Formats: sequence, C-alpha cells, structure tokens
Amino acid sequence: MVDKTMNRRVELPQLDRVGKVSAIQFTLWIVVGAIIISSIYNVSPSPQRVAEGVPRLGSLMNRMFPPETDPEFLGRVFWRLVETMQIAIAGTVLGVLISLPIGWLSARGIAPLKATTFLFKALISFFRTVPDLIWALIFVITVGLGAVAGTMTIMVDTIGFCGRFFGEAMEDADKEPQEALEAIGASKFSILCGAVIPDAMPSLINTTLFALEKAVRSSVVLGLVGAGGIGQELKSSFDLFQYKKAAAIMLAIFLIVLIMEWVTDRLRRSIT
Amino acid sequence: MVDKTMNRRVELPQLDRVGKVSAIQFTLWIVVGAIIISSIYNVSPSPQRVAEGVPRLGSLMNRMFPPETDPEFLGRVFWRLVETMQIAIAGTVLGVLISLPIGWLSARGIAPLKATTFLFKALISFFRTVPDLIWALIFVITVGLGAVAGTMTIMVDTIGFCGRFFGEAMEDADKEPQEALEAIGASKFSILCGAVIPDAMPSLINTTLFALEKAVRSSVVLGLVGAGGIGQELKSSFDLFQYKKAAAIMLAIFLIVLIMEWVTDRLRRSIT
Amino acid sequence: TDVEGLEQLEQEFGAVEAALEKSTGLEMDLIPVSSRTAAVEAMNAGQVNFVLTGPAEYVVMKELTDAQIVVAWQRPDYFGQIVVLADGDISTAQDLKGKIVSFGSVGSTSQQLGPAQALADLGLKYGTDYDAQIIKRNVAIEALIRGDISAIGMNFGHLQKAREAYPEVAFKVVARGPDLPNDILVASADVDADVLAKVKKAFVEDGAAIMEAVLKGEDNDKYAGGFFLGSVDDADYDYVRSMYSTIGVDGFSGFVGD
Amino acid sequence: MSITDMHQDLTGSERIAPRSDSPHPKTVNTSPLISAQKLTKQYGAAQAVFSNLDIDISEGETVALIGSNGAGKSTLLKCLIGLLPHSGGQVSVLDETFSGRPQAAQARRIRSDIGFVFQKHCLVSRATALTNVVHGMLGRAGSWRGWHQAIASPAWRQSAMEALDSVNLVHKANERVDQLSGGQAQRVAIARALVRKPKLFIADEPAASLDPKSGHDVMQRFVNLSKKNNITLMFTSHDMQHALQYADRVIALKNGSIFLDQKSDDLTAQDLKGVFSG
Amino acid sequence: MSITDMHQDLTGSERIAPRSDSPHPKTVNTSPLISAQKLTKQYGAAQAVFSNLDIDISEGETVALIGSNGAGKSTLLKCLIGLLPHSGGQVSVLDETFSGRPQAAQARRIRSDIGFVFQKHCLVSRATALTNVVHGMLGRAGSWRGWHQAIASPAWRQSAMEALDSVNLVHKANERVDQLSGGQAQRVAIARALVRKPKLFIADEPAASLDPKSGHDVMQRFVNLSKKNNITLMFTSHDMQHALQYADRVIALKNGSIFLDQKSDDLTAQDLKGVFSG
Ligand SMILES: Nc1ncnc2c1ncn2[C@@H]1O[C@H](COP(=O)(O)OP(=O)(O)OP(=O)(O)O)[C@@H](O)[C@H]1O
Ligand SMILES: Nc1ncnc2c1ncn2[C@@H]1O[C@H](COP(=O)(O)OP(=O)(O)OP(=O)(O)O)[C@@H](O)[C@H]1O
Ligand SMILES: [Mg+2]
Ligand SMILES: [Mg+2]
Repeated sequence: MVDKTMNRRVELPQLDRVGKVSAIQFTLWIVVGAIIISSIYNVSPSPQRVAEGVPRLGSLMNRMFPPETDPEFLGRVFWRLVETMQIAIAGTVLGVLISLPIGWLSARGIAPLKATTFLFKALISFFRTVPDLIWALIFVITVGLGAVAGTMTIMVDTIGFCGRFFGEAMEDADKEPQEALEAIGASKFSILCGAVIPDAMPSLINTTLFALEKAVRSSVVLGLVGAGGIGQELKSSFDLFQYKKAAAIMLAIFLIVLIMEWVTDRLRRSIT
Repeated sequence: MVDKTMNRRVELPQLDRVGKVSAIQFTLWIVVGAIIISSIYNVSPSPQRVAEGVPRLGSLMNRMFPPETDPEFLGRVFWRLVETMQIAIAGTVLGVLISLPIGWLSARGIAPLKATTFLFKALISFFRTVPDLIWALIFVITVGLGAVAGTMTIMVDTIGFCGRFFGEAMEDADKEPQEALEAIGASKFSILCGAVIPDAMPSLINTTLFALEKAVRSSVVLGLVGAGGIGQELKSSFDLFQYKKAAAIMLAIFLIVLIMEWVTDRLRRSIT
Repeated sequence: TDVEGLEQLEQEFGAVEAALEKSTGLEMDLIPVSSRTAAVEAMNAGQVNFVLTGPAEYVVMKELTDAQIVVAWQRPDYFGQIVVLADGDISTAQDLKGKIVSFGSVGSTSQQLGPAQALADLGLKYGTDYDAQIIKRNVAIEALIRGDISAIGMNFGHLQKAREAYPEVAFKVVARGPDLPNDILVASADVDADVLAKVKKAFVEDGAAIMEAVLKGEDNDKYAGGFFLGSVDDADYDYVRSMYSTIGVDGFSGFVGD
Repeated sequence: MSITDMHQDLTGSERIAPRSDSPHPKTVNTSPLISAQKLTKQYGAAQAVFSNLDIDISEGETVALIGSNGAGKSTLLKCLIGLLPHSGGQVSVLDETFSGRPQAAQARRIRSDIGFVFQKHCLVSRATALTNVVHGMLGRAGSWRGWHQAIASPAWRQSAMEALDSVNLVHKANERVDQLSGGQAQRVAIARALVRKPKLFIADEPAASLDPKSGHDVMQRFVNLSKKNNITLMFTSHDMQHALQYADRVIALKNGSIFLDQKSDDLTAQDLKGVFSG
Repeated sequence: MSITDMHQDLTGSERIAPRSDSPHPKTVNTSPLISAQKLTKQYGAAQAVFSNLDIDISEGETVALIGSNGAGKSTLLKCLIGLLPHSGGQVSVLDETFSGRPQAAQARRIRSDIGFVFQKHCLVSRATALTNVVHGMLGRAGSWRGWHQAIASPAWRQSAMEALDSVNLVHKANERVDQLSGGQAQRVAIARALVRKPKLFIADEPAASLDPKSGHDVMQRFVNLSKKNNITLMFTSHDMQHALQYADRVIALKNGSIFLDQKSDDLTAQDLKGVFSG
C-alpha cells in the first residue's frame, strides 16, 4: 500500500456527483420545484408599486411616535403585563409538563412503543389544528370565563407546539449514548432520562422559552376567553386607532421578549 | 492499580450530589419556583365547576357533527385551500431563504461576527414582537391589499420563527467536525456549509415544514390583508354560527397537516 | 359594520362584481378585509379606491383622510341590542347593574358602540355601572348559557343566527338602540369625480339589479329589503361620534360633534 | 442447506437444543455461555459482513477477537447480544436463544447480565464522569436511581467511585466527560461496564486509546475480575500483545469467516501476521 | 521572571527573534518550524495541564509525542497551532508568532499549511467518506467547492479519491461515514489530512484504532510523504513501537513538563517505561 500510490496515477472509479435518484424521486423534485417557483412568481410585487408606497409609511410612523407615556396608562399596561405573565407562565409550565411525555411517545426510535408514534404525532397535530376558538369554547363550557380558561388555552397551544419540537429534539439526540444504555438493558424510560434528555436539553430550553414568549405575546388566545391580557389591550388600541398607545405596549412587550431571549441564551450557554 | 481495589474498601471522596450553587443562583431558583407555583395555584379550576360543564360539551359536539358535506361548499373549500397553500408556500420559502443567513448571523459560535449575534437575535425577536397587524398595515401601504401582502406577512412571520429555530439548530450542531474544519483554516461560511448545515439538517427540515403548516393554518394573518385563505373561511363560519361547516373545514386542514407531518417524517428519516 | 358579514358577503360576490362592472363599465376588484384598521390604512395609503364599510369606520376614515361618501347602503334591521337569557334573572336593563356585559369586537358599530349606546340611553354608564368585556360572540354565548356573563351586545342578524344555532336556548332582548346609520361606500379623495359619478349613478339607477345579485348568495339574506341611498349627509354620523365618547374613547372626543 | 433455508428453519424457538450437525458438539456438562450457529450478518443490500460463523464460548473463558479494520468484529459482538439483528443463523447467549432479533423480554434478560464497552465510548457528553458510571447500574428492576449521580443510592455511588478508582479517575469524577482526554473518556466507559458486576463482559477495543500502562492495567483488571468471579470475557484488540497475553483463546475474523480459533498458548505474534495480510 | 510577567512581556510581536535566554539556542541557518517558549496551558481555574514548556521543531523533522492519558498531548498540539489559546508563553509556527490566541489573519495563514488529524476523528457524520475527504481542500482562497463532493472540481475529486486509495478505502468512498467501522472512519480522517499537501502534519493518535498492518501502513505513508517533501510531522501515539520506528525524535510529557526529548535512535522501549510509571 505504501508505495503503490506515490507515483502512479491510479485508475479510480469515477463516482456519481449525486447519489442514485429514482425516476419517481426526480419527478417529485421537479414538481415541488415548479410549485414553489410558480407560487413565488404569482405573488412578487411590482417594484414600482413598492417604491410608491414606501414614502407613505412615514405617515404611519408619525401616528405611532412618540409612544404614549401617560403614567396612568403605563401603570395599567404594567398590571396587564403582570397578569398576562402569570397566565402565560402557568399555562406554559403545565403545557410543557404534558408535552414531555407526549413528545416522548411521538419520537421515533425513542418512544417505548414504536407502532403508536405516528398516532401521537397526529394527536399533537390535532391539538394545533383545532382552532383556539374551539378550545376557548370547550374551556369556557367546562371551567368558565377568565384566567383559568386562559391558562388552559395556553396549555393546549403549548402542547401543540412543544409536543412537536420536544419530539424532534429527542429524535435528534445523540444516538451513541442511547445505544450504550440500551446495550446494558436500560428501559426506554431510563434511556430517556439518562441519555436523551441531557443531550436534548438545550433544545428543550429553547422551545420552552419560545413557548413562554409566544404565550405572553398571544393576543388572540387570551382575549377569546375573556382573560384579557396585554395582547387584548394592544388589539383594542389598534381597533380604536390609538396608535401611540399601541406603540407603547409593543415596546413593553419587546422589552420582555428581549429579556426572555437573554435568559434563553444564558440558560443554554450554562449547560452546553 | 490492579489489585488495590479488589479487596480493600477505599476511602473515596464523597462528592456533592449537586454541583456548586452560588447563593445568587439558589435565590434565583427559589424565586422562579415560587412564581411558577403561585401562578399555577392561581389558576387551578374547582373540580366541581368542571364536572358541571362537561356534559354540555356534548351539545357543542352535536352542533358540529356531522360536518357539512354539500359538494358545492366542499368545492369552494378546496379552492380556498389551494389558494392558501400557494400563498403559504411562497411566503414560507421566501421567509426560510431570509431566515438562513439571519439565523446564521445570530448563532453563537457559528456566526462570522461574534459581537453582533445578540443584535441579530434581537432583530429576529423584533420581527416576532411587531404584531401581524402592523406588518399588514406596512405591506398594505407599500404593496396594497391582496395575495402579495399576504405573502409578505407570512414571510415576516416565518423569519421571526425560523430565524430563531435555525439559529438554535446551528448552535446545537455537533462541534467536533466544525473544530476539524476550523483547524485547517476553513472560513466560517465554509464551516457552515460543510459541517453545520449537514448536521442541523433534520432540525431545519422540521422547522421549515412546521412554518409551512403554520402558514396554512394562519387565519389572522391572511385575513388582515384581504388575502382571504382557508383560515378566513373558517373564521366566518364561526362568526355565522355555522359549526358544521367549520367542522368540515377543520377536518380538511387537519388532513393537510397530517400529510405535512408525514412528509416531515419521511424527509427527516431519509437523511438521518 | 360587522366586517365578518362583509367577508361572508364576498364568498358569493362574483355575481355582484359582475353586475357592478356591467352597469358602470369599470373594472373592479373586490377584496374582503378582516381588520378595520387595515382597511382604513389601505384607503389612507391610496391602495384602494372604494371601501364598503360601517358607520364607526367611516367616522375614523373621515377624520384621517378626506373620504367622500358615494352611496349609503341601508341594511334592514341594523341596530345594536343587548341580549340575555329568557329564563335568567335579568328582566330589564337596570338589572344589569354590577353585572358583566360582553361585546363582540372593539370599535364595532353594531357589536360595541350601538349596544353600549343603547345601555347609556337607559342610564347605564359604560364600564362603571356594569363590567364591559370584549369577548367573541361564539364564546360569549356559551358563557352566557353557563352564567359567567349576564348579557351580550350584538346586532339583530347575529341574534337570528344564534337562535338557529342554539334552538334549545331562549334568548331575550332587554335593550335596543335606534336603527344605526347606514353602511356606506366611501371613495378615497383621489378618485376622479368622473368615476365617482359613474359609480354613484350605477348604484342609484341599477340598484335593484345589483341588490338582486347580492341576494344570489344564500348567506346574504340579511341584506334583503335593503336600499341604496344616493344622498347621505356626514352629519347623520354624529350619533356614531357620540358613541365613541360613550365607551370612553377619549381619542375621538376631539371630533365628536364638530 | 442454504442460508435462507437455515434462517427460516430456525426462526421458531423449538431449535434451542444443540444441533446434531453443529461443528462444535458440546460436552454434556458445560453448556456454552455464548453459542452462534451459521451466523450471518448483512447491512441492507450490501455484501455480507460475515456468514455462517459457528462460535461457542464457555463460561469463564476469556476470548480475544481480532481482525483487520472492517472485518466485522464490532458487528459480531453486537449481533451476539442481539443489539443488532442478524440476517441468518441463530444465537444462544446466557440461556436465551434467538434468531434475527431477540424478543423484548429476552433482550432485557440477556442485557441485564452484560457489561458492554463500545468502541466509540458512547458516553453522555453533558454528564459528569460519575453520572456516566452510575448509568452502568441501569437495566435492572427499579433502577431509575441510576439516571444521575445526584439521585443514586449511597451504595451505588460508592460502587461507582470504586469503579472510577480502579481506572484511576477518582480525581475527575465530577468533571464533564466532554472535558476529559480521549483516554480518560475511554476509562470512564470501562468503569461504566465494571460497575455492573455482570456475568459476561464484552469489550470492543477497550485499550485502544489508553497509554501502555493503563492499557495493561485495564486488561489485567478485566482478566482478574473474570477469573475470580467466573465471568466470561470477550474483547477485541488491535494489540496482538494484549490478545496473546490476556486471552485464553484467540478468534480471528478474515473475509467474513473465522480464520483462526485457537488457544492463545499455542500462538505466537508471528502466527497472527496472516490475519492481516492480503 | 514569573509566568505572568513572561506572558505580558511577550504579548507584543516585536519578540519574534530567538530570545537570548532560550534554553534551545538556534543555529543561524535552520529557523525552527515550530517553536514554543515557556508555554503554559490551564483550562479555566483548574491546575495547569503543562507549564513552561520549551519546544523547537525544525523543518522536516518527524517527532513523536508520548505521555500517559491526560498528560496534555492533545492540548499541546492544539495550542501549537493556535486552535486552543494558551495561558502563558509564546508560540511561533510557520513564521507566525503569537501569545494567547493568534489573530484571525495569522490563524488563517498558519492553518492553510497544516494537515491535522484529530484524536476523535471529527468527521461530518451525515456526509460520505468522499465528501469528508474533499473537506480537506477547504481553508484556501476560493475553496467553497470543497463543501461537498458533488460540487468539487474534477481535480479535487481525483486527489480525494487518491487519498482514499492510499488508506485503502476507495470501495467505501460513497458510503456515509457513520456507517463505517471505527478504523475505517479513522482512515477517512487521515485521508482528509493527506489530501491537503501541507507543510506541517499534526496527527493525534492517527493509528489508535487501526489494525496492526494498517497502522504501520499509515505511519509509513506519513513518514514517506514527510521525508520526500520535507514536510514536518508531529504525531502522538501510545504505541511505543511506532514512536521509536517512525519518529526521528521522541518528546515525552509527564506531570506538565517535558520528561524526555531525545533522538529516537538513542532510545529503546525500556527507556520509555519511565514515562508511564508512577
Ligand atoms: N451501520 C452500518 N451500515 C452499513 N454498513 C456498516 C454499518 N456499520 C458497519 N458497517 C460495515 O460493516 C463492516 C464491518 O464493520 P465493523 O464495525 O464490524 O468492523 P470492525 O471489525 O469492528 O472494524 P474496526 O477494527 O475498524 O473497528 C465495515 O465494512 C463497515 O463499513
Ligand atoms: N475542554 C477541557 N476543559 C477542561 N479540561 C480539559 C479539557 N480538555 C482536556 N482537559 C483536561 O486536560 C488534561 C489533558 O488532556 P489532553 O486531552 O490534552 O490529554 P492527552 O495527553 O491527549 O490524553 P490522551 O492520551 O488520553 O488523549 C486532562 O486532564 C483533561 O481532563
Ligand atoms: Mg470495530
Ligand atoms: Mg489526547
């Protein structure tokens, strides 16, 4: 081996640049490509139209700035925020607690039962597909209007979201330590707790804090069940054309989102 | 070494069960725990109230089932779905194309510029925090009402979502191959394309297809800019109390979501 | 107007579009918008020329842009009302003192402004004499049946739909406002006087034909018996302006009554 | 009898008894701890890695498995304990017999008595060395306390520390394994297997990244434990010195078959050259 | 002079010329390719891995670095090319001098002339062997075509195939590296370094999981290339045979210092025992 390649030009097999692609796959790619391109083509705005519109944005900005600073208003916004945070935290935590087992049961290769993973994936999708309004109806019927129903709605939203991303994070966790624990006969649950969760942790944290942020922002969900929240406040400022108030609320929300972004970052960094 | 541990009881250092925790960290954990527990405590529904409500769910179901099957109605729903899919695909593809570089620039340890990662994270958060309504206003002003504005709004939504999850996927990619390419002087961009993206691919696929699904479901966004879509159809059936029609639309959306779930699954499996 | 109604209208609007194009000779595009804010801004930015809208939005539009009224579209039985359960313990509006009343949508003429004004006319002050909440109609009805809220503000059409959907529940109206000012077709300031006249003429002269087209859609019965009115006065909407102050929106007090 | 026939023939569980045509007829008293008959393994549609292997390993034996890179050593070890399904033949291990893939209950019974060291050490990288060793306790009933060192019972933590001590890593117990050197990580993986006190050790290149002294220490420790408690040991190694010195018996894989299967006393380093040539 | 003083003293770049108090005064003609002065490395607040190392390696030399697990071999190699920042002292490599961390431009210049084989092979697991070898082409100007074999230039693909051929893996070129055996993967990593045609090879236990024959072949290939093209080679190994046979010079790390630094001709296996004892 040593000297054989040093000075001779070996006749090496020329490999294909792309792997084997079946005729069906090829057609499929073409079709998908065509759909995407035609979709984009249908909706590209004419640049001239855009150019005309841009200056008009100024007037919108004018009506938004400076944001409202009336202390009484800001005080109300603050309490709304606190209230929203409470509901959001409770709903997200409960949702995450339920998402963990459901996500696990839906994760291919990690779940204890192989046959039912798609079933659980479908269940999670179902949670997402049923619109918030229906969930709102259900919770208002069972627990009545208010913060409790709001928490439940957020919980359901969280399950639909976290269930999917938790499942994905578990599927993508490093396979080798799992194999090692499997080799010594650890149960699927022990593998989950011993190997999968530690590896998926940064992703779980990211998803959870995103869900929390989403819950804080979510205007529709809480408004539906009469739980108000900051989102509702924002929506009604818009509906009443009080843009300066809306701007103030948006800034407050943005601040909270930034703080949560920072927390996510810190938490993830501390365990990576 | 060999025989020293066989028969003697070694005096081994007793390690702490948990790592070193500073006083500040400890307080922080307590505070966070207290917030979560009090939040949850505040919102737990009284069981008796729930028990009363549950039977009434039946009446809700009665009003929804069986779903409407009038062929003319189903036909309209079908075309609405096609229209929605078109806008959703265009918006998501454009959004994903923009999210990739932004996500990269925001990924700690992967981005070419270390100092600006938080800036890009904030930018992505900004995309999310500004409510859809504002984006709708901006696009309505610049490109007018209709499908184009709908696409743009979905694009913005996609950037806010995918930017964050793409960045996270890149941060969580396997570090060792990256280090290997770094060692031979590959540029940050080459490391991204050669090592990070192949490793993050399953996660990127998952996020992208979730964003597409989200775009198909999103009723609010498209309705705002007069782009209609299936979500709008669903909303107006509710507004007119046509629960059977709403149920039919929900089933149609659920079907699409399931198909996309299946596609996600297949795509991810084919590359893992 | 209730924007949702417009949306529903659009589903079967092909015929209307055709009828309008035929009688004006102009090409038209109909776009349903679910947000009054977006519709107003679109008009404001000159991206749309005509908006079919309700009284409350008109008031704002008039304030923000120099919108011109083209025609008014009278909807029969268009008024706000306060609905309660027939077998509940609320029998008059006065019983609502200290109770929770929900309204469907912030800033909606027939779902918030109108009903709130009806209560105000009966001496109940918005937000102080009763607790006003904004809750979507579908949810509010369930909450009403459950007893979480005592009354809902909605318009007549909504109540009819609700009665169809909840045949086993008996509803009762305890307060009712006067017929609301008409829905209007508004043109933006930069529409040619020429085009404006054409459209106006079409509505007034071929009103019957257009209305017939509207009624082709099965869900548009609510417009049955409606008329297009060619002469409308901005002052007709002062009643709406006063509603804004009723619900305590200070932002509009500046032009209320001027 | 073709391989395919063989496979179908043996999928039922009635064929547990030694086959009369088996090339290694067993004596009555010592039933082998591991026994493979006509074992074949093929990944997907690729060429078989090995085919028709017959292997019998008695209780208490120490066996070295050698062969060039890609010969199929790791694959064989995984097939023998049912971690990879085989494509043909039959395996009996620790009194369980299976063809293809063991049933879940079988797999659990087999694995609860095995200590396995992987070639890639396969540690949980975000966990400490101690937690990784405590993981070795998993796989028995009620073993959830093995998830993390913080919740493990004091006895288990003590055993884990002793296992770490036996690979000279007590001072790194609280360190995350991704901050250990290559050889240290390998030693954590070995400690994870040692802590189990199993009936069968399977170690895939346990000494690969160890320095010469640690390598000998670790091998010596395996052999001592094995001899003292009658534990069967099967290991692979590219160090012929180790194979000859620590194993009773050497099995060499070459071109998908057993090239050599002999007592190590009868062998010299020179004899092993042939395994890697050609 | 304390380490800290030293460090501050040398952060400026004016001190490139050999220091008069350097323990290895250089001859005028052969400037060393790698030269470390008072090199110290400490991870976080832990005890220093090594401190005050002075090392000079001339162009074309082949050096074996030995030492027990955790002695700091991998750490030292990474510090020498600036892949890890050092905590004290100064490094000159390939005519670039830095203290702590090299500047970005320096790092790029240094690394474009290096072929590095990691101890953990560090391959992109979802890519094929060929793609991983083509990755070796990255790090030069306009090297984006090295991202994937499908977009690489024909010349590069040919070189990559030749590199694979030289480690006997042509038949696995199109296979994903996570489906290769441990030794095969290691050989892909070596091919990735070989394809670069660098001025300096740094290989961290390149032969660790290779079978005896492949191990010798790979080492022989490194040495041949190195001798023929005057490439400097620095490798670590736990195989004393390899260290003595393939290196001109052996450096041993022990307890954070250089325990031994000698021409390999003067050494026997027995001499090396002391490196690992105690
Ligand atoms: N998951 C897999 N899918 C497909 N082929 C595989 C897979 N794992 C291993 N192989 C192939 O099977 C053959 C045997 O691999 P195996 O890992 O058993 O070799 P080995 O004898 O352990 O080699 P080494 O000494 O390098 O560890 C190799 O050619 C390898 O490419
Ligand atoms: N990232 C890190 N963080 C903290 N400590 C580390 C890190 N990497 C290595 N160490 C420690 O530094 C010491 C030297 O490690 P290094 O990897 O250089 O050893 P080595 O000589 O290469 O050993 P081996 O022969 O096992 O590969 C070890 O004690 C190790 O625990
Ligand atoms: Mg192997
Ligand atoms: Mg090392």
